Parts: sequence; structure tokens; C-alpha cells
Amino acid sequence: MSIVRVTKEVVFLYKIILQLLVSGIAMGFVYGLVGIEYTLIWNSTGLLNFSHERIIMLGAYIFAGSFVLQTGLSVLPAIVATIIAIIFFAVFVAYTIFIPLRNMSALCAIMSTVMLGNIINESVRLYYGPEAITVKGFLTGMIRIGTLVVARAYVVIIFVALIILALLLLFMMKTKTGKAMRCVAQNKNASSLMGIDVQKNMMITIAISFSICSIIGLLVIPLYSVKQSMASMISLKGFAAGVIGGFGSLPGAIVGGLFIGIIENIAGMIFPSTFKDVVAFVCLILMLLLRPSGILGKKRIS
Amino acid sequence: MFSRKHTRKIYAVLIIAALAFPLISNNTYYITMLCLAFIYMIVAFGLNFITGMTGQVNLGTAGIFCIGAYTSALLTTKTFISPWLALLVVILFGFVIGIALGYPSLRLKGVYLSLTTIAFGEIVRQLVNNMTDFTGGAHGVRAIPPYCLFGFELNTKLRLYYFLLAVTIMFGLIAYRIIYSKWGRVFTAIRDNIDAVDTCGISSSKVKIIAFTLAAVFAAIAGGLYAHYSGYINPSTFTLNLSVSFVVMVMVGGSGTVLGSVLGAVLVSILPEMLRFLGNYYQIVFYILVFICTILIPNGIVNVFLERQKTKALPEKN
Amino acid sequence: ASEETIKIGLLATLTGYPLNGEHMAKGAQMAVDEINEAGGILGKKVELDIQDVGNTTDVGINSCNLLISNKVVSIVGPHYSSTCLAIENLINAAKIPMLVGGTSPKIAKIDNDYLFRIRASDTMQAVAAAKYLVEGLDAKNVAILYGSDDFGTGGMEIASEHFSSVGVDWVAHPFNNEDTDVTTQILKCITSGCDSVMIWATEAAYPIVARQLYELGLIVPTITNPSLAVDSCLAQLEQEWVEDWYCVTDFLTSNSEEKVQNFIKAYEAKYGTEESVDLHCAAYYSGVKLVADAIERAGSTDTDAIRNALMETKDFEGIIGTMNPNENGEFIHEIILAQCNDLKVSYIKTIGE
Amino acid sequence: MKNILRVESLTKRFGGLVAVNDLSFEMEARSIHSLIGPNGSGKTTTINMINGTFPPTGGRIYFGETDITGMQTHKISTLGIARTFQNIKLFSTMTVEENLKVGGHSRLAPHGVVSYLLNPVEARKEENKLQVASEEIIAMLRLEDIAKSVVASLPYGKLKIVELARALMSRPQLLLLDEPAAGLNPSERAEFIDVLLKVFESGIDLFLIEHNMDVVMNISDKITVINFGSKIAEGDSASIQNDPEVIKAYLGEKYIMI
Amino acid sequence: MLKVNNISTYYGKVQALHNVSFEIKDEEIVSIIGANGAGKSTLMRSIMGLVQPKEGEIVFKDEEITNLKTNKIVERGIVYVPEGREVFPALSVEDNLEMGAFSKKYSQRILSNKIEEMYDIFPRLKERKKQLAGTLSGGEQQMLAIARGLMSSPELIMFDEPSLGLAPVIVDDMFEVIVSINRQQHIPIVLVEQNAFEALRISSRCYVLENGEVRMHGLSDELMKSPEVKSAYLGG
Ligand SMILES: Nc1ncnc2c1ncn2[C@@H]1O[C@H](COP(=O)(O)OP(=O)(O)OP(=O)(O)O)[C@@H](O)[C@H]1O
Ligand SMILES: Nc1ncnc2c1ncn2[C@@H]1O[C@H](COP(=O)(O)OP(=O)(O)OP(=O)(O)O)[C@@H](O)[C@H]1O
Ligand SMILES: [Mg+2]
Ligand SMILES: [Mg+2]
Repeated sequence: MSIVRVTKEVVFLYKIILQLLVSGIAMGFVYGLVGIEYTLIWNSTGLLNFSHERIIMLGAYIFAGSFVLQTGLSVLPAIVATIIAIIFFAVFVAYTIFIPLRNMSALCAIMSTVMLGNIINESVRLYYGPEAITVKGFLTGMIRIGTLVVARAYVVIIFVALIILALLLLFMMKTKTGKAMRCVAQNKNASSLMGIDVQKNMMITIAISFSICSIIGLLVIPLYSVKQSMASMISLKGFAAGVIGGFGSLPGAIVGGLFIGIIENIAGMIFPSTFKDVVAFVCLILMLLLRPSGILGKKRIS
Repeated sequence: MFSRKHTRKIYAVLIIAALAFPLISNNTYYITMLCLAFIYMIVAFGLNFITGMTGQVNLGTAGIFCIGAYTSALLTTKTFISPWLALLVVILFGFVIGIALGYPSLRLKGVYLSLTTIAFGEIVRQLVNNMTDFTGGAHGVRAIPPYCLFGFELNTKLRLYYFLLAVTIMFGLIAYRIIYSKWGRVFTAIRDNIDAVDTCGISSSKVKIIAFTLAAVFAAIAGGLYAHYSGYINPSTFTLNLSVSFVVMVMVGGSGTVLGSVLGAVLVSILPEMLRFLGNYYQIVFYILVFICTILIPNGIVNVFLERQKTKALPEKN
Repeated sequence: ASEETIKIGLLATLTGYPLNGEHMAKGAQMAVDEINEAGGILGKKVELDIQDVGNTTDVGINSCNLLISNKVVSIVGPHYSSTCLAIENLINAAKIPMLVGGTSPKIAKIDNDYLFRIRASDTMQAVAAAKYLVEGLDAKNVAILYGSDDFGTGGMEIASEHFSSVGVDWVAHPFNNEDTDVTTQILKCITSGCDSVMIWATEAAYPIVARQLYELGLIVPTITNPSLAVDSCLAQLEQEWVEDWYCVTDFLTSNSEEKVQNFIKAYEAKYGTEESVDLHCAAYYSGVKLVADAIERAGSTDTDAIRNALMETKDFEGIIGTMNPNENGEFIHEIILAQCNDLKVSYIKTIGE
Repeated sequence: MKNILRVESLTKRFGGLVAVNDLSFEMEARSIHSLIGPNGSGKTTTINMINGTFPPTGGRIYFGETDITGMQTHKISTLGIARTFQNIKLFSTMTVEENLKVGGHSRLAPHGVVSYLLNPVEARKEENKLQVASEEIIAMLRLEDIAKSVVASLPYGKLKIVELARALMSRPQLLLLDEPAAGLNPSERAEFIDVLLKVFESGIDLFLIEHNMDVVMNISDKITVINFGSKIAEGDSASIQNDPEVIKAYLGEKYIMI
Repeated sequence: MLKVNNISTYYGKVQALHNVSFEIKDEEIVSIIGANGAGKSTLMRSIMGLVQPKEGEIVFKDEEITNLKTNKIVERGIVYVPEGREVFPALSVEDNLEMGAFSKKYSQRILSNKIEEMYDIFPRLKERKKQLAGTLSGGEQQMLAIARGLMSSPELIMFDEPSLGLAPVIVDDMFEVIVSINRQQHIPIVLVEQNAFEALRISSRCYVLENGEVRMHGLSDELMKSPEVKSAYLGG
């Protein structure tokens, strides 16, 4: 009798842990995708884009607010239109901010991107209003595998993350533009002496990074709906994912994301659940102190 | 254009203006706003050592400020000790945090350090928010008693104003003496080339920790003052946004100068209020102004006028 | 100029999260417009001075001081208890009555003669919800999921106290407002073997919590705080996530009472039909009307007179309930119980104190 | 004669690469000692280890009688070893004078922050000392005209001298110079030699890495030549110039003594 | 080939070049000498568009290039090997070389041939080909910078103090390489050098810069004999 109960409990616990792992992995890919985007911009401009959370949000708003609700486009054309709109925006931002200021100090870069984010945020509030927007039926639903459940959106996210990762790796390693990006990040003067169009290169980087942001924005709509704070936590954790995985390494970002996703879910089970985020950030700090190069990162040279 | 000598005159004018202000207008609105600006100034003075001078971006100042505020608030409301005694504990905490935060700064540079400080701020906020039994959680702490000075309770805005003004001047003086001293030079040297600092026989680790500790002590003390100024604190104040505001104060005002921190703190705490007439648009206008400042004058407003910066190398093309 | 108009202040969260200030402002503005159309009060026009409180104490303190220095005769709002707590001593010193929408039980405990509350307190709401779970839905083992902010924590404390007092088992699991995943919390509830769920959190949390409760299969009788009944919140949910959920609320568009329906019509006529009418519109509309009524009865704009008149209010018909102040300055003593079906929240009954 | 510097079987590996291999040499007090060798032979690596930039993989380093192997850079510096860098490391937003003052910080102004704040008189004294010392060195190296310029705007050649000046501010016993004359033309080099000799006469021993043979051969008391991290020759300039191995590996057939 | 007409360049308010004119014809080696801070590098940077001259014009193969962006100028066929190496520190030696040919659309095969060519000139680089450029020794970096400049088979090369930090034996080799590039591939070369003696020896003409102005110019052999040049730049 009691043995039966014990085994039942064990099975129950096992299922719970499995479910936690699966959810952790799913969230991990969200973080990882965000981390990829950070890494990309970091690799190619040596700057960190702190407005990124707001770009994710902006993408979601443009998609849901402008194209789906106002213009009434169906989902697929709306996605394309959103990415195009965001690319235009990226070009604008690149030529007005990043390119003229390409020699600015890290401090200045951080502050100006933070402020850019704030401006985007307020503009969105003024234009779309403060209320959350939803796109009914977009990527909703779930998938059951035995007793495990995963939201359909997560599956799409994992899929898209892997595709983006693969494409970016190919792009960075194999194409000339991709290689030029790495040079521009290291030494803009020398890059231009190699015949690299530094400005165009930066613009492309920013456009790619912004489009990835908007894709992230679209993907998380079914999870958090379109509101101004939708990306605040994932962007912070995405940051952490990038660092834990090894800053500068694209696959590292995914690994870091998975690490955080799983650790925080398991920690949430052991500690009071609200300490989940604390655990994630403590991991970040420990990682930075013990192995600043991250899980996959190479040692940096000074 | 003015040189360092002129800044003395400017300080004198500013102090006289601040002393006289309540005589001209004793509108609580303005007085309170200035009180807050004074508190922010102290934080900015401290942060200037790290962000303005050693060039490390600290985005966790709100966390230190928060610890200062909660330490003082909890000690005075739970154990009923005098706010002054609590202040001693706050200073002690400032030291400890400064060293604890300074330590990672030895191994991490640039964005890595910024990230750590963000994480630190976030950890503090979440802990304060979620350790409900101890900190009162999201409800915050209320009825924090005011400071007492020579038997006077600093319970009116005017008394508080003069008290905070005096404290701010004191910290401004300390900051001024540090900036224009060998320490100021070494802090800047750390930003410019850290390897060379060590070969000059100076332990760069020690200097960094000194900078962080100074900043932490300043921020913690300001936090303590803040708790008693506002009488009520809750975790929602101490967000990343606040940390960003502190950096904005240092940057927009003028990094590496006391006058810059003064100007920055006044701008950041008062400008949005002055823009309220813009209604719905006041925040965005404020952000746009700050944004323009950061990109057009990255060294801050004051440095545009300081003679020294003229000889500075211009960034080259590409 | 202040001689010719009567200024009423409104403190609303117009910037920063979470946002609801726009609805507050619209509701209050509508009340002011109606009053002015009807000839104003005491022969003077009423002017609404709207200030943003952001979501930090600092901005709250500044805006409150600004209103005081603008010589408003009373203040309506703010909506969040933490902001109320931060500025309550200011209005006490300035002797200006303030009608807040913060529902935290802490507010009632404050000894402040100028502080009034125009919404049902959390104590009432949470106790009503908890009671209904136990008595109406026969809960034996409740799981409380609550936001870790002051609102959620307050509700959880009250409800859990009630559960303990009637001998019902309970567990409570908090989440942060920024949380993007509450699987752990829900799994913890499931492991506790709960037979019903109570959710106490701000609107922002619902899309995630409701979705994951459904996905993870914790489909049991569920009751929530008023957020669920807010249209903008419902709009973010799918039908199957919240089917048959209960909630307590102070305002319901489907409430068939005439004053409510008239209010909704007027509001939609003024601001268009896409605007969703919610409790923020209704509560602060009522607040302004209440102040106007008090000024009229006081016959002067002296703030002490207004305060006294407010205390003497009897059966003032607010949109979210009949308003009668108790000794703590609380005006609302009734709450609606409602149920969500097919993403529509329908009225079940009104529960008194 | 006493040794001021003694290096015993010094080895440094970077991964699989052996940059310095079992290198031993001694430097006498009151001498100018040069270390030369082909590019990438481990010269910079050697002085990096002497000054504590990174620890050696093996071997020991003695400064006088003190074992300084693996000590931290700033400690080594306070013991009396200063250095300049091959890729100039100056405080670029500061003026030349300020750079020098930082250089003198540890020797002339050793007080901590708290005592600095509490004792303004002492603080003023320290600052004066720094001022006097920096003026002295500026005069000695003839940097008066650029003393107040911000370093970032100076041409390469000047920067080398500023760096030397900063190193002198700590009044070291031993100065490690990594290609100090690179970027100077022959006439400037001739002047520079005078400066170096003046420095030497003021009581500072020089350990010199340099590819300009006019500098090396004219002032060195002893020259150590390394290749692939190991010593291939040692002696005075005459013997080095005629050493066939050195000619083959480093000087080249065309080298003629000037 | 390249003609610089009366350019003046400023850093902020400080004028670094005063009305400098300069010319290089097909197939010649021109050297530029001058004291520290004379403005030699500034002249090079002005030509490359790294700093914009305020006045004057720069003409390359009869087309004005004065206000073109650096990368466009490189595409026209001018390569500048800057002072201070400026290698890409986080790229390997081989990747650095590859980037040298960025402006050219080489096939993979030609690219590897080119790289092999460079390894022949500087065997040291071959030994270090997988090493990150930032960890190379100073001289190795200098070799890499020179080799990287040669990668794109330019129409004009400008070297800024290429001998800086190189061992004597390598310096000899390097000057030989420069001469042979000029002789065999008929590429004109601008050589900024502190090693004035060598520079004058291999160049046909020479410019002497002083305080941002052209002080003298003429045939190298003649300048070499000038007492002024001798005392100021040749060390006696
Ligand atoms: N970035 C800069 N900002 C301000 N002034 C500069 C800058 N770069 C160079 N200068 C000034 O321009 C003048 C010319 O410098 P340049 O580097 O062209 O000299 P150079 O002849 O190449 O000297 P060197 O032989 O030392 O390399 C110098 O007086 C220098 O101070
Ligand atoms: N961090 C490192 N990682 C790998 N290899 C390194 C590192 N630092 C130096 N090396 C290698 O060690 C060897 C010695 O370098 P070092 O800088 O000591 O040479 P050097 O004698 O100073 O040469 P130069 O005269 O060119 O300056 C070089 O081949 C270099 O590539
Ligand atoms: Mg070297
Ligand atoms: Mg030069």
C-alpha cells in the first residue's frame, strides 16, 4: 500500500521535474534568441544596444497595432511588412545615431541607447495607447507529449531560434560582409583601410539586429501579449544568457539561455518562486567572476 | 568659457542662491524638489568617481541607494534608534557594498561590469521586494521618523531643506577635494590605461575599490537621507531606471566635475517637473533632451565650458 | 483665476508601468464636463488639474506638492496604494481631502482625517472572494497565486487569514510582475493537491497565469480579484483559459443597473465605442462627482468644510456602489461577484460587507 | 660588482608556444644592459615577466637580493623597477604633466584617501612635491613646450619620451625600456642617447630592448642576444657585432659598425 | 599618378598641414622624411580620407578623390599601411591577411596563392598563422601589417614607418621587398621613414616635412648630400 503510494509520488515528481525541464528549455530558447541578438551587435559594433528591449516591443506593436489591427493584413504579409518597417527604422537609427557616433565611448553608447529606448517607449504609448493589444489566435495553442505540455509558441521559437542561429553563423563565417563585421568591431580605421565601407557595414548590422528583435517581438506575442513591458525581463535575461554562454559566441547565447531557463525553473521549485530571477542574476554574477569568458567563450585578448 | 578658478565663484553664487531660495519662494513644491535634487547630488558626486572618472558604467547605484534607505528606515522604525546612529550603520554598509561591488570590477571590464551592476541592482530590488517579513515587501516602510538636530526635529520642509543643503555642500567639498587631487588623477588614469597605472606602482585594484567604495558610501548615505526625507519608501522606487537617472546626472551635467554633478542632479530631478505643462508629452520631451545631450555633448554640459577640454583630441573620421 | 474656477486635482499614472491613468483621466474629465454643463458648482466652473504620478514615489510626491501649490480644493486618485502611502502625510499637512482608489488595507489603518477611499478595500474584496470559494464553491484546499507587489501580497494575506480561520488548507505562491513564466509556481500548486485556485494580481499577470494554468491542466474552480473583469485584460485572454472563472469586482459593464448602463452610454458617446469602459473610468468619475457634491453641500471651497461635508455624505449614488463613509473614510461597502463565460463577465450578485 | 637583476632559467609558454626558454642572465648594478634579438624572440615577454605583467612558467627573477618572481606589478614597481612599453601606454586624456604626476604617485604621495581628506596640510605638501619633481623631469627631457598638452594630440615620437619621463617619476633603481627609440630619426636618436646617458648618470640603471643598433651599440655595457627565447650570445658591443650567429640571426650580413 | 595640391588639414583648431603639395609619378619610389610631429602621418591620412583636409585637392589618376570615403579610395587602388600596425587583434594572422584582399574579388585559389606569397616574404608569419594577431610580438605585427597591405595588389602603396620595431636583418629584407615590388610589379611607392638613410637610398625623390610644411624636396641623391638634411635627419 505505502509502496504503491511512494512509487506514485516518485512518478509524479519525475513528471514535474520533466515538465520543469521542458519549460526551462522553452524559456531558455527565448532568452537565447535575445542573447543572439545582443551578441551580434556586440560582435560587429563593439557596442551594446540597451534599447533592444524596446525594439522587441516596437516590432510587436507595429505588427499587432499597425498591420494586423489597423490595416487588417493577414498574419504572413503583416510579418513581412513589420520586418520591412523595422529595417527602415534601423537604417534611420543607424544613420542618425550609431554611424555619426561610431567612436563614442561605451558609456555614451550605453546611455544614448537607453535614452533611445525610453523615447521609443513613450512614442509607442502616445501612438498606440497604454493598453495591451492582442492578436487572437496567433501562434496560440499547445502541444502535448504524453503528460508534458509545451505552448505552440515555444516550439516555433525553438525552431526559429535554430534557423536564425544557423543563418547567422553561415553569414558571419562565410560571407565577406559577415567577416567585415568582425573587423569593423575591432578597428574601424583599419577596416576602412581594407576597403570596407564601415558605415554601410554598421547599417547592415543594425538592420539585422533590429529585424531579429522584431522577430522576437512577434514570437512572444502569444506568450505575453503586446504591451510595453513585454520584453523587459526577457531582455535582461537575454543579456545574462549571452554572457553566461560566452559573450561573442552565437551558439553560446543559446547555451546560456538554456542554462538560465533550466536553472531558474529548478531553483524556483526549491526556493520561494519569486527568487527565481534572483537566482538567474546570481548565476550571472558567479559566472562573470569565476569564468568571465562564459561557457563557450574563448579567452578575450586585451 | 571658464577655467577652474572661475568655478569657485560659480560655487559661491550657487550656494548663496540655494541659501536664499526659500526666502524668495517657500512653495513646498519647489523646496521639496530641491531637497530631492540635493540627495541626488550626493549620489552623483559619488557615482562620478566611478562613471565620470574611472570610466566604468555602474548601473547598480539604485541598489546601493536602496540598501542605504532600507537600512536607515528599518533600523529607525523597528529598533527605534536615532537616525544618526542608523546613519553610522548605513556608512558601514556602504563600505561593505563598495568593496563587494568593487571586487568584480577588478576582473571585469566595460559592458561586463555594467551587466554585473545591473544584476546587483536587480537582485537587491527583488530581495527587498520579496523578503516580505523583514522589509515589509512591496508595502514598503512608512512613518520613518525625521532627523533630529540639536533638539530640533527636521520635520518641516524648510528645516529639511537647510539640513540637506548643508550635507550636500559638505559632500560636494569632499568630492571636489578628491577630484582635483592625486586621487582624481589616478581615477582618470585608470580609465585611460589601466595597465600603465600598475607599472606606476599604484595598485589599480586598490584604486578601483577605493572609487567603488567612495561611490557606495556616498550613495548609501544619500539613500539614508532619502528615507527620512520621504518618510515612506517602497521597492518600486529603486529600479534600473533610477540607476540610469544617476548615470544621466553624471553624464549630462559633466563627468569628472562637481559642478557637473550639481547641474546634472538639478536637471534630472527638476527638468521633467518643469516640462509638466507639456501634458502627455512631457516624458518624451525630457528623454529627447537627454538623448540629444548624450550624443552631442558626451562629456556633459559643464565640460563644454571648461577650458581644459578644448585641447582634447577630436575623434577621427571612421 | 482660482477665484473663478474650482480646481480639483487628479493624480493618475500616465507614464510608467502599469498604466491606467488615461482611463482615470477620461472618467474624471467626463464628470467635470457634466458638472460644468450643468452650471458648475456654487456658480463657478470646475477645472480638473491632472498630474502624472508615474510609478515612483518621487514623482508622486512632486505631483502631489504641485497640486497643493496649484491650490486644488481636493484631490482624486492616485490609484496605487503605494503612491497613496507616500503622499498621505503631504495632504494631511496641507489639509486637503484626497479620495484615493488604492485598496490596500494599510490605508484604512492610517490616522489621517483627509484621506478617503472610493473603492472597496482589499480586505472586503479578498474576504468576499475567499468566502465564496469556501461557501459557494466548497473549497477544501486552496492554492493562492499572487503578485509579489503590495496589491497581491495584501490580498493574499487577507484571504489566507480567512482560510485559516475557517479551517481550510491553503498554499500561496507569489510571482513577480515581470515574470515571463510561472510554470514552477503552478506545478507547486499542483503538487499541493489543491481543489481550487485564487488569483490576486494586477492585470499584467493574467495572460501568462491564465494561459499556463490552462496548459498545465490546473482546471479547478478559480476566483480572482477585479482585474479579470477589466475589458483590456479580458481582451488578452483566450476563452478556454478562463472559462467559468469567478471574480469579485467593483464595476461591471454587464451590470444591468440603470446608473451603470447610463454611465456606459454617456462614456461611449463621449469617447467613442472602441473605448472600453472599466472600473478606472467609473471609480474616478464617481470620485469627482462625490467631491462636487460635497462642495455643493459645504457651500464653500474651504478644504476643511469639504472634508466635513464628505464625512457627512449619505447614500451618494456612485457608479461603483452607494457611497457612505465610515469612520476611516471608506466610501464603498459592497462588491459584485461575477463569472466569466465565453470571455464575458456576467453579474451574479452583490455582496455587502 | 653586485647584480641588480638576475634571471634564472626563465621560461614562458603560451599554450604550445615557448616564447622564452630557459633564459638566464645577470645585470650588474650601475650598468646599461641591452637585450636584443629577432622579432618575436621573447624580449618583450621577458620584461613583462620581470615587471610582473604575467608570471613566468618557470624560473626565478631576483631584483638585487629580492626574489620578485610572480609578484604583482605595482609591488615590483614600488620596489624600484619602472618600465616603458613597446606600444605606448599613456593616459591619453590627461596632460603630459598630469601623466608625470600619476607616475610619481606611489613614491611622492603615498597617503591614503582618508588621511588625505583629514590632513589638508600634508595633502598640499604632497602635491607640491609632485609638482617640483615633474617640473624637474620635464626640464631634463626638454618637454616644457608640451607640458600642458593633452597626450592624445601628440605625435608618436614625443609620446615615447613622455612615457620615459613618467617612468622616471617613480625614481626607480632599474628602468626597463622596450624599444624607446623606435620612431625617432637618426638625429633624434643621437639626442635621445644623451638623454639616456643623463638618466643613467642620475643613478638609474637601464635595461634596454632596442632594434636601433646605433643606440644599443653606443651605450650598452653588456648585451644579451636571444633567439627563439634562448640566449645565443652575450658580451660587450664589439664581441656581439662580430658574433657570426648574431649576425646571421639578427644583424644581417649588411650590418657594418658605424 | 597621385597629386596633392596645397592641402591644409586641421585637428580641431590645430593646423597640422599647411598648404602641402606632393606628387608621385608612375613607377617611382618617393620618400617622406621629417621630425616627430612634422605631419607625415597626417599627410597620409589626408590622402586616405581618414581626416578631411580643409583646403586643397587630391587627384589620383586624373580623378579627384579629395572627399571620397576611405573605402572608395582603397577601391581605386591606393593602399596605406598605417603607422602603429593597426592589425585586427582578435582575428588570426591568416584572417588578417585575408581581410587585406577585401577590396578585391579574388577566387579562393588566388587568395591562398597570395597568402603563400606573403608567407614567403615573412616566414615568421607562417609559423604564427593561427595565432591571434593581438598576441603577436611588436615586430611580428609590423610584418603582418605590411603583408596585409600587399595582399590587394594595389596601384599605389604608402608605407608609414614600416621599419618601426623590426630587427635589422628584417629591415634589410623589407626594404628589398619594397624595391622589388616597385621594380617587378611597377607599383609606385610612398615611403614615410625615420630610417632616413635607407629611405633616401632606395627612393628616387624625397620630400622633407617640417612643422606641417614641405621644407625641401628633390632627388634623393642630392638631398642625401645636403648638409641640412644630414644634420637634421641622418644623425650627422
Ligand atoms: N588626433 C590628433 N588630434 C590632435 N592633434 C593631432 C592628432 N594627431 C596628430 N596631431 C598633431 O598633428 C601634428 C602632426 O602629427 P603627425 O602624426 O602627422 O606627425 P608625424 O610626422 O607622423 O610624426 P611621427 O614621426 O611621430 O609619426 C602633430 O603636431 C600632432 O601633435
Ligand atoms: N599572449 C600570447 N599568446 C601567444 N603567443 C604570444 C603571446 N604573447 C607573445 N606571444 C608570442 O611569443 C613570442 C615572443 O613575443 P615577444 O613580444 O616577447 O617578442 P619580442 O622579442 O618582444 O619581439 P619584437 O622585437 O617583435 O617586439 C612571439 O612569437 C609572440 O607571437
Ligand atoms: Mg617586443
Ligand atoms: Mg607618423
